[in-house]
Amino acid sequence: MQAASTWDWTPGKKTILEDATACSSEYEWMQESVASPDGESLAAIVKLGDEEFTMCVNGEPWENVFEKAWNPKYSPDGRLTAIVMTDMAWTVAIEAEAWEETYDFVWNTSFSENGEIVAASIQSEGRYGWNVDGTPWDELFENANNFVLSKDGSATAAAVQVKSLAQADIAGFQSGIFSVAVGGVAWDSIFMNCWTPAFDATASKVATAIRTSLYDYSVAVDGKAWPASFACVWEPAFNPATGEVVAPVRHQGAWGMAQDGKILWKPAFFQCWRPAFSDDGKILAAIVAPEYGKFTVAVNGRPWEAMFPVVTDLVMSPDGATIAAQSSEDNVNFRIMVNGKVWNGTYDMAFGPVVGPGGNVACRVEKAGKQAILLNGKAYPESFDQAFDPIFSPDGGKVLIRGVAGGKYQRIVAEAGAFKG
Amino acid sequence: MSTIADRRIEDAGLEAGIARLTPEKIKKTIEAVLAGECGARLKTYIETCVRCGMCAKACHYYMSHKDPSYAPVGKVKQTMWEIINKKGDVTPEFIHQCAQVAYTECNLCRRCMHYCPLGIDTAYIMSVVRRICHKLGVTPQYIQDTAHSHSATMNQMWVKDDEWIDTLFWQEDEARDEMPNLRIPLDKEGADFMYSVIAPEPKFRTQLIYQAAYIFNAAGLNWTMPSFPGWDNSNMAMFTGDSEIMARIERQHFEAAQRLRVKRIVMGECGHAFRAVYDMGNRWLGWKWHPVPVVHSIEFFWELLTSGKIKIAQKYPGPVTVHDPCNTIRGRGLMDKLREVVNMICDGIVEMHPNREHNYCCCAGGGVINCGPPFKNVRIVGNKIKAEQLKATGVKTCVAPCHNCHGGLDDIIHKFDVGMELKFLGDIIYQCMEKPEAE
Amino acid sequence: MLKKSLMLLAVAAVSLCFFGPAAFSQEDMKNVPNEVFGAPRRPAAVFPHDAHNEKAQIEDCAVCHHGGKDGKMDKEDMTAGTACVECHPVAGAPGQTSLMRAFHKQCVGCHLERKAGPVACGQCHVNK
Amino acid sequence: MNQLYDLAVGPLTWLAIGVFVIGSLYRLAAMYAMAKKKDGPYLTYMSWRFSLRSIMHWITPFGSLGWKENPALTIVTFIFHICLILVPIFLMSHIVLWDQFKGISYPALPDGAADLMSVAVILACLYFIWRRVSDPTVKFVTSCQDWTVLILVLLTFCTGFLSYHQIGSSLVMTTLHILCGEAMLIAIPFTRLSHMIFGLFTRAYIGSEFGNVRKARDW
Repeated sequence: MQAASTWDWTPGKKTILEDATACSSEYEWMQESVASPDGESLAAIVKLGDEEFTMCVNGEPWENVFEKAWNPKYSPDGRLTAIVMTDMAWTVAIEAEAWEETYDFVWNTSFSENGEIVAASIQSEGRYGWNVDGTPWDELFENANNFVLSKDGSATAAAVQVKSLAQADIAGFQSGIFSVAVGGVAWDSIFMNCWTPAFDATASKVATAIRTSLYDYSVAVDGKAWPASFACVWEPAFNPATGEVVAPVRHQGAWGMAQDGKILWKPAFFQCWRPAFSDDGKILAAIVAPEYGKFTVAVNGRPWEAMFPVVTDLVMSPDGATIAAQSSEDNVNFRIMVNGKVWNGTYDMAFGPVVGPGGNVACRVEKAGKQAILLNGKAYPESFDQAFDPIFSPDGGKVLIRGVAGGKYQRIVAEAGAFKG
Repeated sequence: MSTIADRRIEDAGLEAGIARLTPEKIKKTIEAVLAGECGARLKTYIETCVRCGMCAKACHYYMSHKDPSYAPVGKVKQTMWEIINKKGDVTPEFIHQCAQVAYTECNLCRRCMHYCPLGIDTAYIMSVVRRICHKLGVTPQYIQDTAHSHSATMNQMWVKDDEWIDTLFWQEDEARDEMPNLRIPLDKEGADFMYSVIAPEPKFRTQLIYQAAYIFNAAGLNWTMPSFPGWDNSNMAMFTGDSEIMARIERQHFEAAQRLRVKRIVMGECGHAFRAVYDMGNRWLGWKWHPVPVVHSIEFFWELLTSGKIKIAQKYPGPVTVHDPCNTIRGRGLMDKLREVVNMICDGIVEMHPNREHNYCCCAGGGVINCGPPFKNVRIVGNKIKAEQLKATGVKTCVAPCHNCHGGLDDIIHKFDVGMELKFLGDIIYQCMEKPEAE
Repeated sequence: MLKKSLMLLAVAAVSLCFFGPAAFSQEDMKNVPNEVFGAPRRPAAVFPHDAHNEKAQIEDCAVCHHGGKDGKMDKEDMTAGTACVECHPVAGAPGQTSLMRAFHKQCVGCHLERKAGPVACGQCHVNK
Repeated sequence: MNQLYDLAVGPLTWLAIGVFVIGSLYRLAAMYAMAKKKDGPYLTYMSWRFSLRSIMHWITPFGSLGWKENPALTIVTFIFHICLILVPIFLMSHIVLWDQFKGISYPALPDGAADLMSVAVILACLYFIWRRVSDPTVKFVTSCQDWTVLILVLLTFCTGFLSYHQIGSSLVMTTLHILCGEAMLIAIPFTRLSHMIFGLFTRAYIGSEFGNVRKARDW
């Protein structure tokens, strides 16, 4: 989430809504609420009547009403979107304005990092593709999934089915029917499977995990497969500095990391996935399991000492100096790990650490049904029935806390010193 | 006495598969699987089996045919022993036989483990045979197609991303006629549980989604379903021997739950899906236990009924019998809870014998029913013993909390004129519960 | 080996002159006496004393009727006339060889060594 | 013959025991190493409680479904294995040899009992042979090795029985008996008889999987 300096960063608490469930129109029900990035608004889908759905923002419903609405999301620049249906046709509504183009189905609303570009997956007459800011791909496909939007929003890609397949035609499938389409144009090369395409830093190249036969896995970059194949691969990632591509690979029963088809981290792990780079490409981290049932984070191939049954939500600061993740045991006893050190508290749930400028780490956690915000291991004294993920101020010195407590929706700007718990 | 060679069945997948094989490829592949993926378990199982034949009576195929080549040990003899004795020097035709035995004549139900004094896991040995067949590209056409679907769409039935969501909206609409404020909450972060189903539910058995949604709404539960891939908990790749795709599906399923920050995963009434999620996928992925607790519908309904969140208005009439699905009974020990649930919702149980962990398999599981029409007759005739078991109860209703079991039992009920109706727990609960809107 | 045997023979020959009479006093012996075992579980071992010794060319009593001290056998010490059980109690104790073991070692041991004479159980403990 | 007896009762005995003990230990160690290397994840589910629970049920006659459904085989199997293990260890003639050669002595089975038990083993072997010939399921899976080990046990006990009863040449019969017994010992680590070494572990593993993971009985 990109915080803007224009937001109100005056430390202190502001009650935005005395009643978070209030709406000036009478409604049958209100659904789960979403908070705007700047914390000034709280929105939720409300059902006003038969086939009458809309968004209610800070107690005021949109003027437009739709037959259906779902997937409310704020863009990073604070625009409220929802996927809506009118006359059986679907589209995306942004701040109450629906795109003119409608489709047989729309889902997967996505945003560029700065929020300026809004894109969504569409299906029109059984053909699939991306729609960016209301404009669909020129060519749609028989099927498309694994949709991905570049960080800057300038490019879209998806795994697409480029050949038709008769029912139960296993030979046809094995000869390859999938490819990757970038901006609606499919690669010439066809594979059995394409998964998890990813853009490079300049949004000009795409790498994807592929399966070329029932047992041969590899990575294709701009349609060209690595010469080497592996027993299995997971999601590839581009080195933002050099453009090299890495992907976790399985070789002789163990997982390691390959770069451009050659082994980078010796396959010695029970698991290795979610590779992440620092901006300078010098630090590569991934979630790994050095032993069976014991997970941690490996940085440039070296695992942290602290190991837990489950590790998820790996995040890294752009400079690579701060790497955080969360761990759990049987989906409880959640802990936050930062650079290999484990914070003291354990929680019933953690919602993924957030790394801020300057290497501070914040996280929303839940204990006994109450949610709280942690900064560098210490909790903000107030807890919420429902909170939203913390957002750092541009200088990293303050944390924006958003949450509903006692029915009130509050917006709190907290300085580091305020986290005492 | 016959052997597998005497009952060869033509299948497009198997024929095309063996047509591609050469002796060199077979030997190389077998050696790679045995050396690379098998260890002390397979070695001790093969070596210490004393060939006593006690396991014969465990297998419904054997009990139905009384033919030694259907006994668990007979199946091992016709496949794995031969493979090991000949060090992989076997013919393509032999691989066809291996595939037919392992995919279509063994349900991996594990009943034979209650018969082997040495604790030899025949289901595991058959899984290794399947793994070899998969690695050789010799798999029955229809189950391979579902494995392809899994790989391409992360669900078993080629359901596209939007079709899933659309189906949920449709069922939500349908159910709102009955319960106007009913919701199927999509992507609700932090819900108490994520409900996952198998792809045949949105494809063919949408009423099950309807019923589940109705029950959860009536009970006032905090639940969700993912709008993105990971919603399907079934896993046919596990049964073709494609461990890599098996694991990819399970990763997607667990990560869906993790992404939604739910406390638990509640699974619909499916057995093999439960096995994949509870016992298999997590291991291949390196998680010793499942990263998010996994609860089968049997147990979940038990919780709802015992906590009073749902109440039964009137019990389902007439005594019923209970079928124990292998993957939730032998695989998870839910036999007591299953009976408690059935007793709470039905007018008593007439037990089949044997029952509980010792119950005969439905003969559909383990991917056998998914191998499709070519093998259907063998599968049905091979479970005469189950039909007799059903008949002997004398009741008109059988509760079977598993999709595959429904498929398998339905077939034998028709073939052998058992005259019995099959019910999911959800069917009966939905039918018999106190309905808030009805008042 | 040969040297040792010659030595033994020489010793035996000399001894015979002194102790000969005592040795011949067991001419009626057909079995190893086993009464001392109380309720023996096998028939008494067949042992025609004189015929055996003649066949085996044993002339020195001490070859079998040895003496000993502190658990060490002494082949110089002739003990004919002393009941075996006096030194080899039925129930062996630390430092003492039990009677049964003494008999078995004495007989079978020698037979094995000389590669002659009965060695298997049933060859001596012949059922009636 | 004396020399053969000498060989059998001396060096060959030590060889047999050595091969049996060292061979068994080696096979156990090698199997464990292999399990750790290749079945590592599965070892982590092992549990003493569920291992013992499973073993207890299966060493109890009729304590499991398999035993219950095969009553004749169960009775014969239990008698066979109990006698097969007890007789060689507690037979007086064997203890006497331990006593004679090593000064090791411990209480022996009464002769009558031991004799009866040996007869039981022989009859059990005959039953097994009959089963292998007449039961189509068993016949279908029986191979040369099954016959070899079965005949080996039968011969050992037959010659033992004959020696005890002094039928035939005592020396010949006893020598044969010892040689058969030694062959059996040597065979244990390298044939199906290795179920004696591994059986408890395979049982314990599946008991652990069922008890620890699947929360269900495995008997």
